Amino acid sequence: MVYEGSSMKLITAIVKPEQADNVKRALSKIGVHGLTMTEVKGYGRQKGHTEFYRGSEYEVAFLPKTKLEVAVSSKNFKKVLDTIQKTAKTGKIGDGKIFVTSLSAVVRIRTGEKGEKAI
Amino acid sequence: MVYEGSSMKLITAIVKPEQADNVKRALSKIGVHGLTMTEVKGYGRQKGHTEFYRGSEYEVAFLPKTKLEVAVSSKNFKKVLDTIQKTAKTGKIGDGKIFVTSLSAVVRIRTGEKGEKAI
Amino acid sequence: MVYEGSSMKLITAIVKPEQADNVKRALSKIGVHGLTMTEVKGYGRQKGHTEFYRGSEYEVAFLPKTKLEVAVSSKNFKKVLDTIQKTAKTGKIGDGKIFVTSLSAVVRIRTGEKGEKAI
Amino acid sequence: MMKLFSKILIIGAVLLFSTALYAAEKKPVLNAGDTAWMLTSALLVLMMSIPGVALFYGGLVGRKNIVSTVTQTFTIACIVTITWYVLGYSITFTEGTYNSIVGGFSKAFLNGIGVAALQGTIPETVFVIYQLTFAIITAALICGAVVERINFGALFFFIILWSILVYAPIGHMVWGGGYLAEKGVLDFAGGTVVHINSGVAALVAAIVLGKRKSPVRPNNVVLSLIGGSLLWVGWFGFNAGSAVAANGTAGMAMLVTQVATATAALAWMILEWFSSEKKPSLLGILSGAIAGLVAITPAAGFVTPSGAFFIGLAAGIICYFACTKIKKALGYDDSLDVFGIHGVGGIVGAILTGVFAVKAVGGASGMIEGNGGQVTLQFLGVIVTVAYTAIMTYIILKFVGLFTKLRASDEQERAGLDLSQHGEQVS
Amino acid sequence: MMKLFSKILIIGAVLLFSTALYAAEKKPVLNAGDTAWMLTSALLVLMMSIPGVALFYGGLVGRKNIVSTVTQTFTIACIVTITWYVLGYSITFTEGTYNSIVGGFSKAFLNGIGVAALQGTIPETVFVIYQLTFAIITAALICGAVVERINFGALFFFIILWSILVYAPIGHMVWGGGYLAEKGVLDFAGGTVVHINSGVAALVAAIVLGKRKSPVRPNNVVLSLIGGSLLWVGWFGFNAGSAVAANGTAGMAMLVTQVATATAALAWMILEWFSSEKKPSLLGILSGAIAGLVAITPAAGFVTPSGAFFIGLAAGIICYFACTKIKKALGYDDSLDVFGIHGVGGIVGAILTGVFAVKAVGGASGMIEGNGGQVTLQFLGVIVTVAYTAIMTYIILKFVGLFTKLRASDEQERAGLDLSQHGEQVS
Amino acid sequence: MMKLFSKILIIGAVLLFSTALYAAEKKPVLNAGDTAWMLTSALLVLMMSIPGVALFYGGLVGRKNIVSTVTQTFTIACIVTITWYVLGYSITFTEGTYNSIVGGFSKAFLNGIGVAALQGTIPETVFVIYQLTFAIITAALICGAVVERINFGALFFFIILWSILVYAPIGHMVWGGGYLAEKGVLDFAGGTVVHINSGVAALVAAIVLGKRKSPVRPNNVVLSLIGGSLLWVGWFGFNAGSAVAANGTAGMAMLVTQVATATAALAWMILEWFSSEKKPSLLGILSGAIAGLVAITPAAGFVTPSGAFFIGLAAGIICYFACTKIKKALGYDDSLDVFGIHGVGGIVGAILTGVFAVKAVGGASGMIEGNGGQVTLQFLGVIVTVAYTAIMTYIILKFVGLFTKLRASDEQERAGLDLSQHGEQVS
Ligand SMILES: Nc1ncnc2c1ncn2[C@@H]1O[C@H](COP(=O)(O)OP(=O)(O)O)[C@@H](O)[C@H]1O
Ligand SMILES: Nc1ncnc2c1ncn2[C@@H]1O[C@H](COP(=O)(O)OP(=O)(O)O)[C@@H](O)[C@H]1O
Ligand SMILES: Nc1ncnc2c1ncn2[C@@H]1O[C@H](COP(=O)(O)OP(=O)(O)O)[C@@H](O)[C@H]1O
Repeated sequence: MVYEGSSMKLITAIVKPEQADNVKRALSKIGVHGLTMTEVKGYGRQKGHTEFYRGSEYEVAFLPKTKLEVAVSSKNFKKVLDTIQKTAKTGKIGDGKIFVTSLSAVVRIRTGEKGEKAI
Repeated sequence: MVYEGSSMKLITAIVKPEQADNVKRALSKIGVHGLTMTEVKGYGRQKGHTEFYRGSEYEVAFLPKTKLEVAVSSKNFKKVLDTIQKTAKTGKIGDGKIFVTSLSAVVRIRTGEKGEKAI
Repeated sequence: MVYEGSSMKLITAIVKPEQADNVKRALSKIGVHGLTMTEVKGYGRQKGHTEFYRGSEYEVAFLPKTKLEVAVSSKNFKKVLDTIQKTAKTGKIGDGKIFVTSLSAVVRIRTGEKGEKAI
Repeated sequence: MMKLFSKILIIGAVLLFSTALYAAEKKPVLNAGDTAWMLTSALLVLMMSIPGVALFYGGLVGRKNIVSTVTQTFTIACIVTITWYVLGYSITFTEGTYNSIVGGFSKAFLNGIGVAALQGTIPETVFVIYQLTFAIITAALICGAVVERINFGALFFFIILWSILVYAPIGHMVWGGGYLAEKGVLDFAGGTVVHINSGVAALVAAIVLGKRKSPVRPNNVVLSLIGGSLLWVGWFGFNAGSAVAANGTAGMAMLVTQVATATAALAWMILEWFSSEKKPSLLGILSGAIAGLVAITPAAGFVTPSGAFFIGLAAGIICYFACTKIKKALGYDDSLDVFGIHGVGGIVGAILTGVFAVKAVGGASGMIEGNGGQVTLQFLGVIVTVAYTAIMTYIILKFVGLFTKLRASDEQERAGLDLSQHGEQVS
Repeated sequence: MMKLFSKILIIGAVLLFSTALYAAEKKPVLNAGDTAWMLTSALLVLMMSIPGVALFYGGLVGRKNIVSTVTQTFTIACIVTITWYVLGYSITFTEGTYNSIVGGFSKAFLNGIGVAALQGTIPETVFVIYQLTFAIITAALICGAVVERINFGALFFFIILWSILVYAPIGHMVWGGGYLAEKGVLDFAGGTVVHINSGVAALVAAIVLGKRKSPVRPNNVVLSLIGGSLLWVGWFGFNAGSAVAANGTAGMAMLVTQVATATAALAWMILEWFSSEKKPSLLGILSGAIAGLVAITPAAGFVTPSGAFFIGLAAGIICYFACTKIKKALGYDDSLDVFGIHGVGGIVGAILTGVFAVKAVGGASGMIEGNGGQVTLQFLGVIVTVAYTAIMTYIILKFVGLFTKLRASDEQERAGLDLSQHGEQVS
Repeated sequence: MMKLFSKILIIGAVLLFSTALYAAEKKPVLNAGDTAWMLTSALLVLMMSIPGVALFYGGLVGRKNIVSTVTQTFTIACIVTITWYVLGYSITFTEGTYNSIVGGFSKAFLNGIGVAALQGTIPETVFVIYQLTFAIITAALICGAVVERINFGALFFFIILWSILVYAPIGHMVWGGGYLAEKGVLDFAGGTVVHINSGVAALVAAIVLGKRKSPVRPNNVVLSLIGGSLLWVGWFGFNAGSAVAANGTAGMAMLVTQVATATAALAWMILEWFSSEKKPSLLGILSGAIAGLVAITPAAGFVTPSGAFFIGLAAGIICYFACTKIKKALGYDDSLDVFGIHGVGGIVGAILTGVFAVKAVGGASGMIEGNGGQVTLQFLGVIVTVAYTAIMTYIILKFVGLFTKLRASDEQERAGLDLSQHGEQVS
């Protein structure tokens, strides 16, 4: 595969929904112009809560979180990672995680461009 | 990148929605304390169905599935993988898949901790 | 890990929602029988829009997109990638991206099969 | 003298008394009970449109077109109110130069309708608004055929013209003393004026506009359940209200409405159950209910509960096939089956009114009482309405098309009319 | 002669006049005001079922069972209309051979009910449909106990039989001149016939069908808010309509309904607030409101606003504990608490009617006016209803179970009844 | 003798007869038609609050605050029922020591209101509940200004006090024989008492509580469409019901309400269409409709349809600018524009009532009939209400703030009030 050895990264951040806008704005500022967002539910040290409906308990273990995915070139990687970490942080439990995986290829669908150009 | 060579894994399991709770409980028991869940739709050997509205057919190819994502350290990897496979299984078609990718980095947003400590 | 060195890939495509069916049909034709779909929101060169409610502006930066995930064996990889790129393309801005990551393992939950057999 | 005087006095008193009684019978006097019922009926029929029709339709479109669909209904309620105030009431319910087709201008702007003016035993003001609510729902029903693709601006102008050039004349012909009224066509509560009228206009509009790019399944049949239920409940104002009094006729109209509706609803659901779909669906039973409501509308004041049973049965079965089989065969895209339910159901009801009318109920005999001629008359009513509406609707659409695009652009249709035409969306 | 004549004439005139007055008092004459109110009441009670109960229940089930739940209610409205038309009205409201339990067949198919037939001061047709709406809601309420698992086909047949074999006899016993009517049991608007009846049938059905596999929390309490609000609003047709006239009794019934409902609602919410849950919830205040509406139902024409306050208070508190504590202890899965609210609330209301009845309001005295015997009578009413309903419901369920499975298959239950039984889903 | 006797007899008979007639005119007698309409009107106005206002507001907040918003409305309906029963009705509608401001305690706990008590031609019980529904909606409207941040406990106590200390006095001043009634201020259906009152209270509350942290766009304007439609439909009970009879005044009130509402709705929508937003929106036309309903409220019994047209036009335009431009300029966070629509619309309506009142309609002349003084009087009504409400609302809020926090904590606001205050959420 021609794309092997790429050093592009996919940064996946699970953040608090109320912080997502904040992160997005900060990323825009440092020149990140692409972002994909998914509503997810998370479970971690921050525990869920219990809802009562007519006295019946329903445990809600999972809390709403927002998953942000950003593909970055190796050169931007560090900056983006730090920006996300800083702007997503509230200091309270449940702030979330960032996962990084290596991308072996990226394609821009519209143009068919590949690799870093496509990000 | 300092994180290169990490052997942390991201386990992504697509399971039946009704099995998700089961998996979650089992993972809790073996000490996995973080999990991210997404509602997805899947298509596989298990085919969808057709809905009729006033005689018009609408093919619904995709069925509701739940995607579970768990970041694990190399030492827990095998145990977690097996637990998910066992507890998600109903033996019927449509049970889903588990995909594993390598994580080149993990960050805990709240503390900035990195690597296995952050999981 | 026994699965190391696998050359299976996970193709993640962010496409326009109205193109998703198209892509799915094309993939079916070339023999891809598994697919996972997620509703996501995206932000890129294609900017969002502004909604007005009683004169108050609400910026909607993120547009609905569909994320398609397909695990493929190395032998199918190129064909699948090209099919997605071609069938998702409208030529207009906002067509989306394709990200490729390496899979270090795949498991079929129902049978416990592993590796390429499991895809 | 005294004797004579006393005699005269007595006779005078008695005369006075009986004259008073007589007068009470002849000169229209306001009846508070009738008025109470008609005030209620008016608001019920408005409720049938907003939120009734709005939700019934809103639940059946795709997710990107819910706002647009309900906005259409709501806007139509406003537009038709204004056209009715300006012109509609007058040309429907006064006498005109061409009286067999349309009334005159003497009550334009509701001119001269005082607080004390009566129509029968109720204030004329109440009659004005009661009739207005019929004009609204008729126009609102049409949208079902063109949702998800009509250009809102075009709809806006179309409705202004249609409510004046189509609704008012048909209303005048049937209820305002025009051609069909004179002929003796029976239409108790608006089978012709409301349902055949809107159904045919819808069919024409669907054909003129063309098909939707990519129809999707209903976004939320529970919204349609709310709408459908409010339609049923409100329809009592429609049918029982058409007695324009709180009396035995109103009661019977209500009862037969209930029987026909339930029968048609179950008929549709059971057909589905035994069809290839094999499942009794919510949309099925709702559709059947509406078909029953439509079909009993012209008959409501003329038939017995058992007559209603058969009308409901026929409506359920015929409309089921019209929507699921015939439409498919013909291939037009009447998105929400306005023609299949209101058009076809209205025609079934109009004809069967001529069959099942019973003298003891509404003063008119149908075929089952030996008066076969009534059926012919009913056919006449259907044909005149279909012809007039089809032609005029076509002309109006073409006319509006001269000034603005009838359809949303492909881009807008793909994005959904909610965002592209109204800048709003349901999250 | 002349004098005599004049005298006779005078006396004649006066007699004639007073005879006319007298006749007006004795021979039933249609009253348009009463009729207007009863037409309205009938549609209000229908609205309580569709969309009222449908939405109230629909909001409380899981997301995979919303369509199924509302479809059940809507279908029941149709089925019961037909059974009422065919047989129900006749065996409830005519005299029969076994009159203490059930009426006769003379009005089957609503035979012989003409436009002019009266029931009191309103057309009999209006009475027929008003009573029908009670039969509908009673049957519809039962579903709440068996949602998310009952097989739709089984429900279909169960309701046909139940509406004839249980509802009609109980209705006849209480309102149709049967056993309980004769004994002097007070039930103004249907505490016994509607609420205890449906509550007990629900409990039996819940036990016979067994528990749901995996109950989930309510999908959308806002739907329940719509349903609950329409129940409250419609209940004025239920309670004030039970005066079968637009008079002081109707007014008082409406007022006490409002007071009892608000009191029960707040009582439930405040109990929650101070309980371990520590939060006043929407479902809590809605549940309390329904409990209050239920409990005031039998009492509505008999008590003062302050009596209503205490009845509401008792209902709020007792039903709260019935639903949150006792049910848990007993372990049956009455999914939406039909027994805990309608059964228990109905019993509370029936007994307290015997306590708080005030002669000046409804002509009957309760314990607070020294007539302790009324409480005993009320107990009798409760016991007869509970016994008859429980036994017959059990038998009917077992009988239906001979022909079709009562429960959906495990597979269907897991997939949700929306898709598996109706082929529809809310996206 | 005989002659004399016969003469006396005759005269006696005639006298008796005419006395009877006279008595019928003078001594209040229950009219079933009026009662039917007022029973209906009462439930319509309740429906305006639950589910009307609840849904209208519920659709406009963010997704995390829907449950909380509708719970507020529903709870207020319960609270105000109790305060009305205990005290409110009495101090609004009886005579008191300080009668120009507030009534007395003689009917506390609805004491002494029997089944036979009349108010005009309807039972007093019906009058009590009809008026209660006005007290409910006034309080419910206020919430729109403080949703998404008010502490539920604080709201609870605020409403108890406000309904007694603000609503009742204003009601007494305008309708209960107090200061403004004496002066001759015209307010047919509650423009002052309901709309200016709630609008001003809302503005004060919005300012005292401060802005929301992060307003989001409406979660579901289709919910608002349901609410808005039910408001429109129910408003006929509000306006036509304010005739307290089913007569010509009621009919005219209904008709002018319809015309004004449609006009205001279209005015707002068209302004939007030609504004920078360039799109006619659902929320726009709904907002215009409410503005029209509000503005016609005080005028409903006094103006002609054409007067209504102009009032609607003015309301649509002025409220549009109040909500979209002026509010932005002033910078307070009246979240759902209670002041911009009810406050401003109420003032527009109050003043224009003084302009467009026509003697032939409601017995009072406005400026267009040369009675400019009426406008001054209307201003007086506005000023007194604004001043009294603003000051008292402020004091009550500060007082409640002594015992409990007025605002939810930041944490709760961020999490959404649904979960944090009620422990429920819409999935
Ligand atoms: N091991 C993991 N795998 C996948 N997702 C995780 C994992 N750990 C945490 N998460 C996600 O991160 C979110 C926040 O984690 P949590 O432990 O509550 O907070 P914190 O990181 O502040 O200690 C969780 O809700 C979950 O979505
Ligand atoms: N190649 C694939 N890529 C991505 N997702 C897949 C793939 N194959 C299967 N899936 C996911 O797994 C789910 C179950 O797969 P399916 O083939 O129906 O069942 P089974 O694994 O039991 O044969 C699918 O609905 C889909 O979400
Ligand atoms: N760097 C990126 N990381 C993650 N997702 C991206 C990235 N760039 C684009 N996307 C996704 O692709 C979608 C389309 O991208 P956009 O730049 O608007 O179109 P185009 O690729 O046609 O220029 C975005 O809405 C977003 O979901």
